Amino acid sequence: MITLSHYLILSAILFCIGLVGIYRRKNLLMLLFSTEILLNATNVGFAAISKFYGDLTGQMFAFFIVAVAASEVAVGLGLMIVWYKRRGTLDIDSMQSMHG
Amino acid sequence: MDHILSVLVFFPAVAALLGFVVSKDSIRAYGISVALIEFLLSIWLWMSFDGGYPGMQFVEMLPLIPSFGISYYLGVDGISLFIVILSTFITLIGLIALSVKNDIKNMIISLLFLEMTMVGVFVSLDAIVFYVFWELSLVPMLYIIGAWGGNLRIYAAVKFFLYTFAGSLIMLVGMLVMAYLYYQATGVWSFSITEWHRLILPMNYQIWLFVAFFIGLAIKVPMFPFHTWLPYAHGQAPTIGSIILAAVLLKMGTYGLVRLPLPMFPDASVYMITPVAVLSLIMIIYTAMVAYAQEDMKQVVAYSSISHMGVIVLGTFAMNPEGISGSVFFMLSHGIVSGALFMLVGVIYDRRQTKLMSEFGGLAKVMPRYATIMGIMVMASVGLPLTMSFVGEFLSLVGFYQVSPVMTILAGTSIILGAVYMLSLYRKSFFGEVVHEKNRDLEDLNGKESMALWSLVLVTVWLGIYPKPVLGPINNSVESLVSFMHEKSITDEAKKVIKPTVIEREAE
Amino acid sequence: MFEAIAFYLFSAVTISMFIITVMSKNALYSMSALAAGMIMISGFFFLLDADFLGVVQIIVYTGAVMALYAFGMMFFDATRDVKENIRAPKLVFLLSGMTALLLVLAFVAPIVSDHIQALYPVVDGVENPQAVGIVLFTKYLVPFEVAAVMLLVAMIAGIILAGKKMDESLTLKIDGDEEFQNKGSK
Amino acid sequence: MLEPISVSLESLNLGTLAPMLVAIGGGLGILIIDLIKRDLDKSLYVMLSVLVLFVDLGIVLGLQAGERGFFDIMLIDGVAILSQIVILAASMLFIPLALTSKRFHEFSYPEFFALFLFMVAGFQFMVATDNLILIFVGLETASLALYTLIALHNREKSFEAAVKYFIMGALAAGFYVMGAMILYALTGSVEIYKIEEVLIAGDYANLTILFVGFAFLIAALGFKLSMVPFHTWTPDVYEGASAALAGYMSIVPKIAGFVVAMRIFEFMIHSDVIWLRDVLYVVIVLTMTLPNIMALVQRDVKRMLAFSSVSHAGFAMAAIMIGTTAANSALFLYWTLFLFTNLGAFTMLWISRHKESRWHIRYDHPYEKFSGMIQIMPVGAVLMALFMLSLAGVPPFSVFWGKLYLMSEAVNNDYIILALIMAINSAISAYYYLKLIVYMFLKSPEENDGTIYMKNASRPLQTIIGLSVILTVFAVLGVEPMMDVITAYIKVSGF
Amino acid sequence: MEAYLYTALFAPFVGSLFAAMFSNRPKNLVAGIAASTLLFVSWISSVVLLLHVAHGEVVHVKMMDWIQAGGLAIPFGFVVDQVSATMMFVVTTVSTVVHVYSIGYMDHDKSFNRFFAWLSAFVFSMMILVMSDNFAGLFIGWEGVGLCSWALIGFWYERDSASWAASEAFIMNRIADLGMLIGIFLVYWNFGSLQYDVVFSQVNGMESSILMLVTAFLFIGAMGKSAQFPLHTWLADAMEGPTPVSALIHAATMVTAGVYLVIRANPLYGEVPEVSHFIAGLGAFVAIFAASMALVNRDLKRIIAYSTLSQLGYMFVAAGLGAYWIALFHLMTHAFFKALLFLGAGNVMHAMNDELDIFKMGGLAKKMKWTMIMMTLASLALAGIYPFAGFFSKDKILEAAFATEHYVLWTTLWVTAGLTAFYSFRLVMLVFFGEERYKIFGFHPHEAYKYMLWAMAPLAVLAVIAGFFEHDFVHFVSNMLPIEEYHVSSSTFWTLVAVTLGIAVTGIAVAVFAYSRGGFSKKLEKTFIYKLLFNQYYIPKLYDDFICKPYAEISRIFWKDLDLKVVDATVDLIAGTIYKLGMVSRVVQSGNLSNMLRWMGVGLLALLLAAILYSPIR
Repeated sequence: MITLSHYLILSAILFCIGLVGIYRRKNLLMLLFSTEILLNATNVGFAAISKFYGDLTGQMFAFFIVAVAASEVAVGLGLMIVWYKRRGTLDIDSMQSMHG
Repeated sequence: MDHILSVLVFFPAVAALLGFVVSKDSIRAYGISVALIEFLLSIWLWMSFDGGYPGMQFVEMLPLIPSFGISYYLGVDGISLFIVILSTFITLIGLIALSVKNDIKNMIISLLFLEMTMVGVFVSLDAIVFYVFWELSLVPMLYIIGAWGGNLRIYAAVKFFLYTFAGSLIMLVGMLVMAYLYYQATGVWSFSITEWHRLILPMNYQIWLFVAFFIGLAIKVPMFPFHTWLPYAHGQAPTIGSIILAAVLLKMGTYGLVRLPLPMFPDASVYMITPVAVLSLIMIIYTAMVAYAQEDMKQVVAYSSISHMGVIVLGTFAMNPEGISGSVFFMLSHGIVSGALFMLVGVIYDRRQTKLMSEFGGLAKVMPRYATIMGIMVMASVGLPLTMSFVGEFLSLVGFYQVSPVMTILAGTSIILGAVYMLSLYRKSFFGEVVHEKNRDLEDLNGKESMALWSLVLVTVWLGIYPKPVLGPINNSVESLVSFMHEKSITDEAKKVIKPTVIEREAE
Repeated sequence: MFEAIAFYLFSAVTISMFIITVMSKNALYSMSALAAGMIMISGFFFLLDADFLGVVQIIVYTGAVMALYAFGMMFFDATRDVKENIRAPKLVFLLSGMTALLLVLAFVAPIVSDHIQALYPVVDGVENPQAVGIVLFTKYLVPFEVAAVMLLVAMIAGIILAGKKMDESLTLKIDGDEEFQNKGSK
Repeated sequence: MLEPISVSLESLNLGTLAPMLVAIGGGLGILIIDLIKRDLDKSLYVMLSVLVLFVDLGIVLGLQAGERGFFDIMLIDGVAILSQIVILAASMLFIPLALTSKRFHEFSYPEFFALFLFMVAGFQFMVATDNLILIFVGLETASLALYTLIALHNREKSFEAAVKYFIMGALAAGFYVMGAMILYALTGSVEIYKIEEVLIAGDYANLTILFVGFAFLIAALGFKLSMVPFHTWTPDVYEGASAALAGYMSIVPKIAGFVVAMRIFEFMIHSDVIWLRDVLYVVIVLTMTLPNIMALVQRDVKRMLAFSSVSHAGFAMAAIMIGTTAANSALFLYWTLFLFTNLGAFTMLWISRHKESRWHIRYDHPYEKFSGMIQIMPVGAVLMALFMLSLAGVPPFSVFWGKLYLMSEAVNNDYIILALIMAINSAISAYYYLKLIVYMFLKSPEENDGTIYMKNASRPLQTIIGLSVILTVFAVLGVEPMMDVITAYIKVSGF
Repeated sequence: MEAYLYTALFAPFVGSLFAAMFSNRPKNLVAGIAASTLLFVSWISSVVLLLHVAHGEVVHVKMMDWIQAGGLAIPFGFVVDQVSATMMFVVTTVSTVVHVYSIGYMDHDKSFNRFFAWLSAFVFSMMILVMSDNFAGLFIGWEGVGLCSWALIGFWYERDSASWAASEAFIMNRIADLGMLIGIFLVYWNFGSLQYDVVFSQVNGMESSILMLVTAFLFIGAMGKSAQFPLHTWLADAMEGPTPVSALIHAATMVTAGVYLVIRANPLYGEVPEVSHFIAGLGAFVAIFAASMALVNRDLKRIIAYSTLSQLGYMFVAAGLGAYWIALFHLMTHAFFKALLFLGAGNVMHAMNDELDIFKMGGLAKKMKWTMIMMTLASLALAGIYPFAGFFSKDKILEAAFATEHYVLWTTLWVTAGLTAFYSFRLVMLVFFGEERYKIFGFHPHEAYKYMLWAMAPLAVLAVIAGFFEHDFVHFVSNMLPIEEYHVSSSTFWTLVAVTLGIAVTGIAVAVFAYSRGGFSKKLEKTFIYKLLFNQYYIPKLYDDFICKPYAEISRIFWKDLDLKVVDATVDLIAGTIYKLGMVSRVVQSGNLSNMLRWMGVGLLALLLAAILYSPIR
């Protein structure tokens, strides 16, 4: 029997995969991918809770998360394009002019 | 007349603001006139002061933040009156003898601001207003030390600022706790010091609060382990800065002791007498010895200043009218005398650009008038009778003798050690043959210096011979303070130690 | 039973897809894996009776987001392998592994609560999109509109950031500087 | 079967939505004007924005506290009104900073102002609701706009700042939704009052999961409020952004964050679960201390101010941890007073902004730049010194009163150690503020032309500075009335 | 009478101020004359007062309040009773003489005016000291004379030794003054007042332990001013000052202030025999101790200084034995002949161009007949030869010692009497008689100005005749001081006189005999005792090595090592550590986005750990 806990654990695992990506990757695009994973991981959780509690709010939240994710992609890609135009790379090691 | 204190506080500030438009050539005259008017105002204050009434006079009260109990609350009693006059007087004298050449406009404007803060500290009766002026006084002083000082001036100035600032923040926490306890006891917020005085606290609260207040004040005094900013500040400050620092700013600390922790926490004060006295003793003896080792005239005076402040603190903690009156009076005399000494060192520094004693010798021959005044002031610093210092030192020690004879004897070594370093200073610089060629044709005191210095000498001697006009009002207020503390104290020990006057004075 | 099989199957695929996404050196692989993962997630949504959400997921991610990424990647020339200098990879796994462990630990315990009540209950016999629509356009109308604004913001942001005007910076151009202008005209 | 839904307009309580609608409408209006006629001057847009914000503010002031609207998703309580007032006032004070004498890239876009207004609307949504979804959406709207605004400054550092902020923001968003998900899982609701009810009814069962959820929320809000160790973006972003925007960022997003934090944390703090209080205590102490220490070694004034604003945020956060009505009032007072001073300080930096790297290859405002300023531009030096002293907490300037109230609240609620830590931190912080004063007053000038410090100083900017000087210096007169208003509002909202 | 009192008191002050006005100007004879005249006025007033109080009346005035704080009320009050009148008479007499003498002595000095300013100021201080009606007033004068003594010892401040001696004198006195101050504090807290009359009236009810402390501490003060062991070294060094100063301050007046204090406070000392005995013992010790150092010294003025010290010892013996009037009497006679001796020495120095080594003199009698006569007179008085003044007073002291059965004291004093006679005449012989050694060194001695000699004349007369006023004196002071009749049989009395006179005459004879034939053999100079005596028992060296140098060294260590390297360094270390922490914690701000994200991860993990591990429920 699949309980809520199963879904929550799945959600947690997916989330942590996203975290691995966030912590590990140096490419901006990859970081953006990882943030998508983070958001989607919670979406699963929300949908599951929604189902198990019979409440639609979770689906609403998931819906808005999808919207936010999409917006982030747009802005993120915009920023990346600007950066890429300037520097020709998306590696975050190239952006260390500010430190200390 | 009702607002004379406000006028006294804000007149210099307003004058300083207006000073921005005064032309550079006349700013000096402007500064002196302002300081003179301010001084005359303070004299007027004295004249209209009722010396027989021990409580607060010329009280002004204007709620600033009523819901939090903060109000613009001013007033003077015998204790603060004369320190106010000291501040205005020293500012005036300092301005007359001012020898700074560059950026004189900024200097005078900052001095006038400084005057506002000094007067403000001494007349404010609201803890927050007190704190405001207390902190504000750091700013112009920072500028004066930092902008016109010696090579290490920035280090010295920042050290001075941060040290005092850190201490006073701890005091601020103490104030907030005090206000809260007051609130708990009465249900009303108040930062009025006179209200706080009436609050009776349990012993453990008293001790912690005492410590909080004491740290803030002790750094300003400066008490022994916290004193190291002072030699730097003095060593680097321009003459005028040292004069005001020694004469007035340090007094904020000791004045604060009399005004805040003592009446607020009489039991804790009694409880803490021994540690405080030990610190004071260390301060007296140790700094006197350090003073003896100095090579720089100004440092000698600076350390001597610390040493004397030790006696003042000791007198404050005598917990009897003799000691406290004495220490308040000693504050005044120390203000005048150390101010004069710093001015004197400044005179020679202006001429030779050095303060090292080894650079001098035989100055008595070259600059006899200078040597005379220096001699008088050295002797005053040493605490010779018929100078102001003696009255203060004598009373402080008399007072503390009642608390602890042994410690008084140790503290009394200040009169010996003081003589040791002061005479050695005088001997090294003024006696002997003129060794350095440069010293051979030094100019003796000029008019403005003479005027400034002689007026200090005059005050020193006048109040040494006839201290009554000043000591009387001080004593009245102090006596009522001590009997108040006696009444208020809760422990038996405090009741025993705090001794209001018992001996009936002859009917006059 | 079907649910269990589906769950584990989808879980396995999703997890592996996402692992590929975060581990792959090739951006294209990553993107494809991400898209696959997204679709798998929509599978969960269907599994969880959130049909509308599932559809939205597919449309938005595989339709819009992936298209955007694809465009972006064309721009970035992402066919080459991504060269990354990954420092302290152990730390990465330690951090995420610990986080995962703690989260799993926390979630293993079933949530016990008697006080949970569905505010917007799933009504029997109402299709999911319909129910969602009702809630979305009553209770969540404001967030919905705000999301619209957000998308507008994102659109504007995307347009002006990627637009041509950003190529020449007024911020860096020194006004009134003759020399600079001369240089510019040459 | 579904019944038809009938909703009366009354029950929607549209007034609760009006302020945001004004801002959004204003933003759209600006976009439309731009469509109709290109190349209109930025001053038009600035003034339009100010007007829109003014109308917005007027509506906010007209709101009654304690209302809900739109299916109870909008929550107009005292805190919401109060924070909207701060947000709008700050926005109105900061947006005229676009009227520089020099031309900067971002102001050539009408979209800049539209985004600005959308961002304000986003913040307003964030504070005017207790629904985690709307908070999230509002937050993202504002954040996305803010990232763009930073990047629009259009130089490499700005992009870098924007990207860093963006990626970290995305991670924080992930934290936020995770936290929200856990709360939802625990309570079946995403409305804070409901969450509170359920938790209290269940007597805080499932404590560990609850804490995990709060851990995520603390992390997410910690990012927004720049709590250590989620603060690392702050200095870089402030450095990369224009001084005007940096100043804005030091105030507005944070007040919005504080309100959210207040809404989410307050019920836990008032409960007898001490975990949150302890964790926040540690975070707050770290946030006050660590950036303070790092600020000591900075070489750039703007970067120093960034660290200092992190530390100030720690101070303010303490109020939330203390959690009494008075403490929360103190937070608003503190932040308002901080606004006055920070406005002045950042504006001073802004008017002295040069396009070329005159003093330092990296920094716009290295300390050396201000060396000997008293000699060549005395008024500027004095004003800057005033702002620095105020930030350091020297009385009677504005921030002092905020600190006074905050420390007093700490003391009143038996957080004496916290009060002492605050005091010590104030003392430490004095060093770096003082450093600027030292440079300005005590060092000899490197330049001898005073006008270099006011290259950007157009009349409106000077007015702004004048205003902030007056507000900073005479703050004491305003404390009582402000406190009256704030306390009244806070009391109404029950915090 | 008040007018006389104020005249006596303030005339010197006016003189001082008058001279001080010219202090930075070239020599102005008027300054000297005016100061002398005013002193003369003061003298007349003193004499009038003396005669007035001889009738048993006491003049007591309160000029004004000085310090009033708490229970402490100190006025400027002055009292002229028999004791103070005697002192005033002595002080004004000697000072008038010295003033007039100084006009000649300081003739060529360019700081002539300054000299008179200080000298008159000294007299003023001394008058305050003796006339004050309370301990605080006494202390004013006490410190005032200290100050003037400092200024006058260091009068020739170009000379390093002079300025050093001045400082030494001042500091030594300050050490004693601390004791005095403590004594005053004790008096105040136990008697509630500092007025003599109030204090003395309460003596009976006091615990003896308190009285003991009071008297002991006051005596410490007296020890300093009167240069008693171990605070005696400054007196010999004080001879760096001009000779009139030595005559006035360091022989006749200031150094006797300690004796005066004990006499003045006799109601207190009378109650505590322990302290009194100590005083007597110390006095006797100092008498022989100082006399022994005088035996071998080669310095004209130092010899006289040691003899002063020795005589002060005598006075303290008398005072300690309760024979206060004898102490006062000896004080008076000693003032006359010792001042005379010093002034004579001044003449000699003048003649010898300030040469002080008596072995470079000799045979001066021919050139300086009158000086020789006066110095011989003074020496005879000092040696205690009948009928000179010293005989009467000194003999009384020995008698008192014997009568009170303090035989050890008596023996000591008796031996000292012999030593005194010896070194006095050793000096006279070496200076005025024998070989004219000065010629080798190229000196051209000459007699002093006439009026200087005339000025000395009154002292010479007094030195001769003062002793005959003994009975009048006893009668005079009987109101104030306890007069104890010593009951010794007349045979014993005469035996004592004979024995005393005998040893004095023997001493003189030995000196005259030995030095008329060229002195003792040089071998003696090699002996340990000679060296010990010549180096003043190594005490100055001891002080230097074990007090001055360590003090300077410790001071330096305190400053350089403790203050700078510990106290201040700690403060800086705290500041530095915080700053360094800042440097270290910059690592967090590496600027690398990946690191920043990881920091967020760390934060999250920490929070999660806190959530899972640290969840104390409620």
